[in-house]
Amino acid sequence: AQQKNVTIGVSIPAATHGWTGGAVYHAQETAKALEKMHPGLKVIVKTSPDGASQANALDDLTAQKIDALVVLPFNSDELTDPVRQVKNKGVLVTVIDRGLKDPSIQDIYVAGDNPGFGRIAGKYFADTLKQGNIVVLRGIPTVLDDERVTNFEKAIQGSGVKILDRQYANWNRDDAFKVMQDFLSKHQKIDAVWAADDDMALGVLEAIRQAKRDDIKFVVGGAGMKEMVKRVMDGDKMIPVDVTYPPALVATAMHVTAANFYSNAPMRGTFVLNAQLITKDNAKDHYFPNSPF
Amino acid sequence: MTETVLPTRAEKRKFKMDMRALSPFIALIVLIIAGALINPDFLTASNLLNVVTRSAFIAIIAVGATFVIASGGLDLSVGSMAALTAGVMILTLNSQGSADMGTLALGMLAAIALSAACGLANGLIVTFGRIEPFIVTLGTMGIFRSLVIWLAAGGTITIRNLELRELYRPVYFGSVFGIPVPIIAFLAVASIGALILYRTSFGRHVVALGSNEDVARYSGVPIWRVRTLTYIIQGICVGIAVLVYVPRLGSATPTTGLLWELQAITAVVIGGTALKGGIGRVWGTVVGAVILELVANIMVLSNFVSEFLVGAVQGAIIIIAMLVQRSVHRGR
Amino acid sequence: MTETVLPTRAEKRKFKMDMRALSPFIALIVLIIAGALINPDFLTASNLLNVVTRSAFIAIIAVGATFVIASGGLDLSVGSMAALTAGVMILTLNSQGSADMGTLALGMLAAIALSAACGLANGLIVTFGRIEPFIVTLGTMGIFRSLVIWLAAGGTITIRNLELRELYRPVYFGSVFGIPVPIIAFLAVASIGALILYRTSFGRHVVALGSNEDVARYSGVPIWRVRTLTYIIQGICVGIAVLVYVPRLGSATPTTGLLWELQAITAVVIGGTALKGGIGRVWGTVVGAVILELVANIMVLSNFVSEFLVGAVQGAIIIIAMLVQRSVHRGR
Amino acid sequence: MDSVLRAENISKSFGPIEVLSGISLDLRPGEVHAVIGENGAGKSTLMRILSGHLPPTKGRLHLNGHPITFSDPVDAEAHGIVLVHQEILLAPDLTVAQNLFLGREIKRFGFVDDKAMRERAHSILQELGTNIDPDREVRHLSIADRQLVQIARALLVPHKVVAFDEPTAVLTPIEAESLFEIIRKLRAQGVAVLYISHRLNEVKAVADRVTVLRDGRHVATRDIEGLEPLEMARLMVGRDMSKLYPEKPATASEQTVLTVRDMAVPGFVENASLTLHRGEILGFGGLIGAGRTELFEALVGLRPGHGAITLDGGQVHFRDAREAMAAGIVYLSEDRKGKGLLLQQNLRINLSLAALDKFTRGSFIDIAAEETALDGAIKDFDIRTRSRDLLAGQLSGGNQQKLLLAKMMLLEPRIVIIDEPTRGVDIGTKEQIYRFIASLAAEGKAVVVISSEMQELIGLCHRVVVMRNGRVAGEVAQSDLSEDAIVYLATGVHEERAAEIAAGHA
Ligand SMILES: Nc1ncnc2c1ncn2[C@@H]1O[C@H](COP(=O)(O)OP(=O)(O)OP(=O)(O)O)[C@@H](O)[C@H]1O
Ligand SMILES: Nc1ncnc2c1ncn2[C@@H]1O[C@H](COP(=O)(O)OP(=O)(O)OP(=O)(O)O)[C@@H](O)[C@H]1O
Ligand SMILES: [Mg+2]
Ligand SMILES: [Mg+2]
Repeated sequence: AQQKNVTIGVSIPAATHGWTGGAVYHAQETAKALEKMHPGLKVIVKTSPDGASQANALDDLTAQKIDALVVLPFNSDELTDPVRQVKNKGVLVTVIDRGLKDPSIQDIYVAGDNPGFGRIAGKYFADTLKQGNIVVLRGIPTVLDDERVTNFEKAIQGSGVKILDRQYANWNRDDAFKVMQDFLSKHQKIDAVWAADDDMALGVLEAIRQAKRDDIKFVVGGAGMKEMVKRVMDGDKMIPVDVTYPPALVATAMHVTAANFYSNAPMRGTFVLNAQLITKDNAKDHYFPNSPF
Repeated sequence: MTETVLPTRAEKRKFKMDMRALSPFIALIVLIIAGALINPDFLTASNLLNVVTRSAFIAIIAVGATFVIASGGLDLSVGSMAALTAGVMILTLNSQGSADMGTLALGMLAAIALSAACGLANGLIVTFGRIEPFIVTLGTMGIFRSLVIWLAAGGTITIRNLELRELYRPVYFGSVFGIPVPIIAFLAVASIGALILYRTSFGRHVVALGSNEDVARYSGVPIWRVRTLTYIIQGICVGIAVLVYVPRLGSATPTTGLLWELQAITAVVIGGTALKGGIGRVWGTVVGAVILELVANIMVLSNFVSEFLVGAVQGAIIIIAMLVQRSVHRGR
Repeated sequence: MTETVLPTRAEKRKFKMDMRALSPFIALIVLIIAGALINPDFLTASNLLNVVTRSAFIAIIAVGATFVIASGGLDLSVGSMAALTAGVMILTLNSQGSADMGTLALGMLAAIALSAACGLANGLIVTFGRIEPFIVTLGTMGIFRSLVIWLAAGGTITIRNLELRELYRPVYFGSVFGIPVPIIAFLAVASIGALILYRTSFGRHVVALGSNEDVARYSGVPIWRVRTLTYIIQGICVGIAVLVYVPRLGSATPTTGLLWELQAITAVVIGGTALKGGIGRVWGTVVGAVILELVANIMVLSNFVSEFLVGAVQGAIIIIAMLVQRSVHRGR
Repeated sequence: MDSVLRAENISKSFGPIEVLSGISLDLRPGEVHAVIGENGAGKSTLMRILSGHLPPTKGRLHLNGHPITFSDPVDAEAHGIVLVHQEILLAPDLTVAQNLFLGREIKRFGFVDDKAMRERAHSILQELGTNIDPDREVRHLSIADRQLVQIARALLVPHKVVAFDEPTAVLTPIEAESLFEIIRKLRAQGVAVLYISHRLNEVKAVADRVTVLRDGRHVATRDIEGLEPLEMARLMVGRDMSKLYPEKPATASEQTVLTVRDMAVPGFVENASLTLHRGEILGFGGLIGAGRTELFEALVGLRPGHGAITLDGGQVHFRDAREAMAAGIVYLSEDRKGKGLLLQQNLRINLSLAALDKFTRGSFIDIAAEETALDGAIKDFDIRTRSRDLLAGQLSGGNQQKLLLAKMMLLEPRIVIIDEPTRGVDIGTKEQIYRFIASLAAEGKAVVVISSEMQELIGLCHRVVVMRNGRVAGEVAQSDLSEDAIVYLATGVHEERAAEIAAGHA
């Protein structure tokens, strides 16, 4: 290939949670691979711990004269303007997962599917459980958590599935463990648990195991952590299914962005990676033993 | 040599004092040189302006924290207070239909009034409840944070009227004579803060209270009023910071302002104010806030630190910067 | 002869002192009554055991924090230190193939050694660099946290050998004579901590140092050694907490131990230790840790607080609990 | 006789300021060597050098004839030299027994043996003639008791040289007498005692030799034989000091400015009443712990108390010192380090703190005016400071007292309550303070002097109210003023009788 000097800036949340850790991993692997593939390409990956710092990081990336930006925004509302600033400098913008308030900013949009994530899980509860009481462990109060939970609630509407209780457990195993312990003390009979995240599901499972309760039929997490996918694959009764939300989203976005410069056709438009239900049958397609997540 | 109870040598001390006040500036210069060596883009006007501009929120909040800490108190609730204030301000803006200056002024007023009230609450509980400020403000931190989450119903509070947003934008993005508005705001806050702390009897009282509460009481310092006022000043500073913050991202989320309290306190301490009270250095605080933001900026501009280790390097730099400061005023 | 004191005064004072030490217990009882009223399930043995067991990590860490704070220091790095220690411990376990007691002992040894070393690092920088402990431990907090993230490559570090996990599980989930192991561990740590703080000359020196450093120095207290040792003790406590923590979920993540420092400090302050040093109350600290966990438990068990407002109610309860304490020992 | 500790040409400078120059002193075993001099003469500094707290700038020390340098006070103590500080150096959060044994705890099986320490503490305090509870936290002790604890700490282990820096400034005569007993015992054991005091009678009574310092220079070293207090004062001050007390101003009128009825301070004072007239100096006597401090602190709103206070015919109640100040009443605390001055701030900030309103122009403090006021205060109150930029804590003890006086006088009060006005003040300054108090009265102000020095009350006051055990025991009118009258009211027994009781003949 011809030598062409391109700099791509990648801005993603810091690895403060399994999923974002996975995203960082994929971003780094992809950066290495792309740089090898295209001599002259420089990929700068920057992580930020919160929305305001991400806005700062965007400023700082722009100061390094990037040609394209791949951004996984913390929060669509907050980062719309900062990304617009970058765009105004003539930079190609690829947005991942959380769409911006003003879609005209993004040249490329690689969408994760938060509403779908909640909906698919909800549908599974409605279809499988049909009748019963469940508890819900939410993540950190954010828009994406809200989208997931609202769509989950919508999906179980009309079925016999009833939410007994819900609490924030911050996408954290320890918090999920505690909240679940307390749910178990509080509710004599729980039929199933939606933990909204695999990390939290692991905490929930430990709490159930400790309480030696057998009323809980299953726990559904989400995001496709490798341990959980493995359990689905192995036919664990407690973990019958999982819902995908692959951190590899980032890799896709980076590949598409690089292709804009190194292939003949300019890339534009929206790429959606739908949330999928992982079952015993398709689990092996979602199992990546080498990923940290 | 054993240091006596009292610092020795008058002249030396005077010089030392100056060195002490100067040392944050020296750490700043060292950092700037380091930054320039690491990445030539670092020294561009636009980069430096960016950095100073975004240090504005923390700097403004930290000016308030200087008062609280100099008087021997502590406020952990500032981050949550900022989030709550931002949320309520945006809701106020949204509740008005129109996109004019009046609406904006009303929103701003609401923000300042609310944050001052939050500060007042902290102050009253600390003074009249006689509870450690650490606990009080940890409690109100939870309360304020929860209230935002509740107001936002777990989601985001955003300025809905786009015209209004455009009208408001210049407060963060605009500049006067080439100086970004936030920088002007923070210089103004710091100047007023310095004036109050160094040149008014209230400021004297703050320092006296932090030095020795008994002496202050026996000297007729109205302890309760002074203490409560420091928290109100902290609240007002938070309000001002919010005024500058909101136009930047146009929204408030349940995670807005997370850990700002830690950053503000760090800025204050880097600036040379003692955590146990009795000394307050407004300009040092401001430099401290800029240092914090600079370190983060250098991290992003340098390309040889793995993402995972950014935090480690950042932590190390802060410790080293303090060591530099110390060795400067010990060496003399 | 000089009559100094009115005869009744000494008696009265003694009683007052006891009230001060007792007051965290009173807050505890008030909370338990409140909990029982809110939900009858609250008073079940299993629920209470759960809560106390869960408070074990924070309680153990907070016992260490009692030493650091009583000596006038502060350690913000404990949460990150716990995460790093847990990570390294699991990596050590994973590096050994077998699932036997030897492996486990090796992992435990590694954990304690590492956390003690981390504490030593904090202590040395604070004492020899003469930097405010707030800044030092904020820096090391960033460093330790980054190191875990780096070790985990942003993901999770998990005990791979399932047999080993099963072997280790009882350390959290097991019980001896019906008392869960973590509770035994935390009682043991608290007892030893109390013994050291109240009954050894080192403990005396810790309090003297926090009370007045000059006096301690003139009295021949080896200041540097004592100060460094408090941080090492804090480190060892973190190590012990990790030993109990790891078998619970069998993994360490980048968010392990987040904000534990705040909880530990809160427990210490609720327990009656003054943040400025000079007073240390080990048993109060332990009660403080239980109170924190109880408040969270009551929140989940109660039905009338929306999930959005949990934090607000929690914050309010902590403030009220402190007000109860205060009014108790002011009323006498 | 060979000296134990010998100082040779010691000089000490703080920066460019030399506070000691070329002092030589030799100390023999079994002697009590007094060091006297005006406030700021450098006595405490010399003691600190001898006991390893400060290194000398020039000159050297010899211990038993061998040159020696002390790395720190702990090192000096290991060589048998200990200093009882003028400032109280105790950890306020520890108990008396814990403080006494700090750094040298008695241990049993590796643990501290609190019982043994308590017993030893009790016995040594008993020896000092006090009943302080060894389990009491030091923060709750009065300054006098703290001083006793500090002395006890120094006496706990055997030493070759014990230096006392104004140990009796805060003690009652009875406690002081027990201390002298102990000093004599030490002398008999061959210990060398260094003794600093502004009470020249004491020096006469206890010392064998006297060294006089003035402005950091050695003036004279004399045997006590034939050296009378008057001569000591002359050597110190450089002029004749025949008349310590001024004429009592004849301004005491019948016009009542302040009356207090049935004042009670829970735990300290009951049923205290007093009347204060315009232009009078009212003394308040009693033993330490009688509750005088508490009574007046409650009066000006510094601690909770209740009673009927009438000022200029109107009923008043002060909730804090600020209100009292606004009404023209100021109270000067006996605890100048803990409650009087901000030791870590400079003189200017300390001076203006209580009267900041007077220095405020518009909304801002006029720093130039503050500087002028500081100049005035240094001149009027003769504050001996060689640099204006010192921190208050760096002033010598007596000069801190003067600064406190200056600070409160800036408020231009009508009623001045001074608690222990001349504690740690040299005789020349004492005279100045007395004259100052008399001039206040002459201006028609009312002054309350709380003092444990009976001579002072007799020489200065128009009337003396005496308190005992939290109650007003009685009043001595000007014509009846005598030590015996005051002691009788303070203790309930006559002086000779008290002496008998003390001697065990009762
Ligand atoms: N750390 C210091 N820095 C500067 N000057 C000091 C310091 N310590 C003492 N001085 C000065 O040294 C001089 C001597 O002080 P010193 O305390 O020795 O006096 P003193 O004779 O003990 O007086 P007093 O009788 O009032 O206690 C004073 O002028 C004092 O201000
Ligand atoms: N906080 C306290 N709690 C309990 N007792 C106290 C406290 N403070 C002081 N005391 C005791 O109260 C008594 C009275 O105090 P103080 O010595 O100040 O009285 P005083 O009459 O003003 O004496 P003087 O003025 O001669 O020093 C003392 O025995 C002291 O030990
Ligand atoms: Mg002196
Ligand atoms: Mg008194």
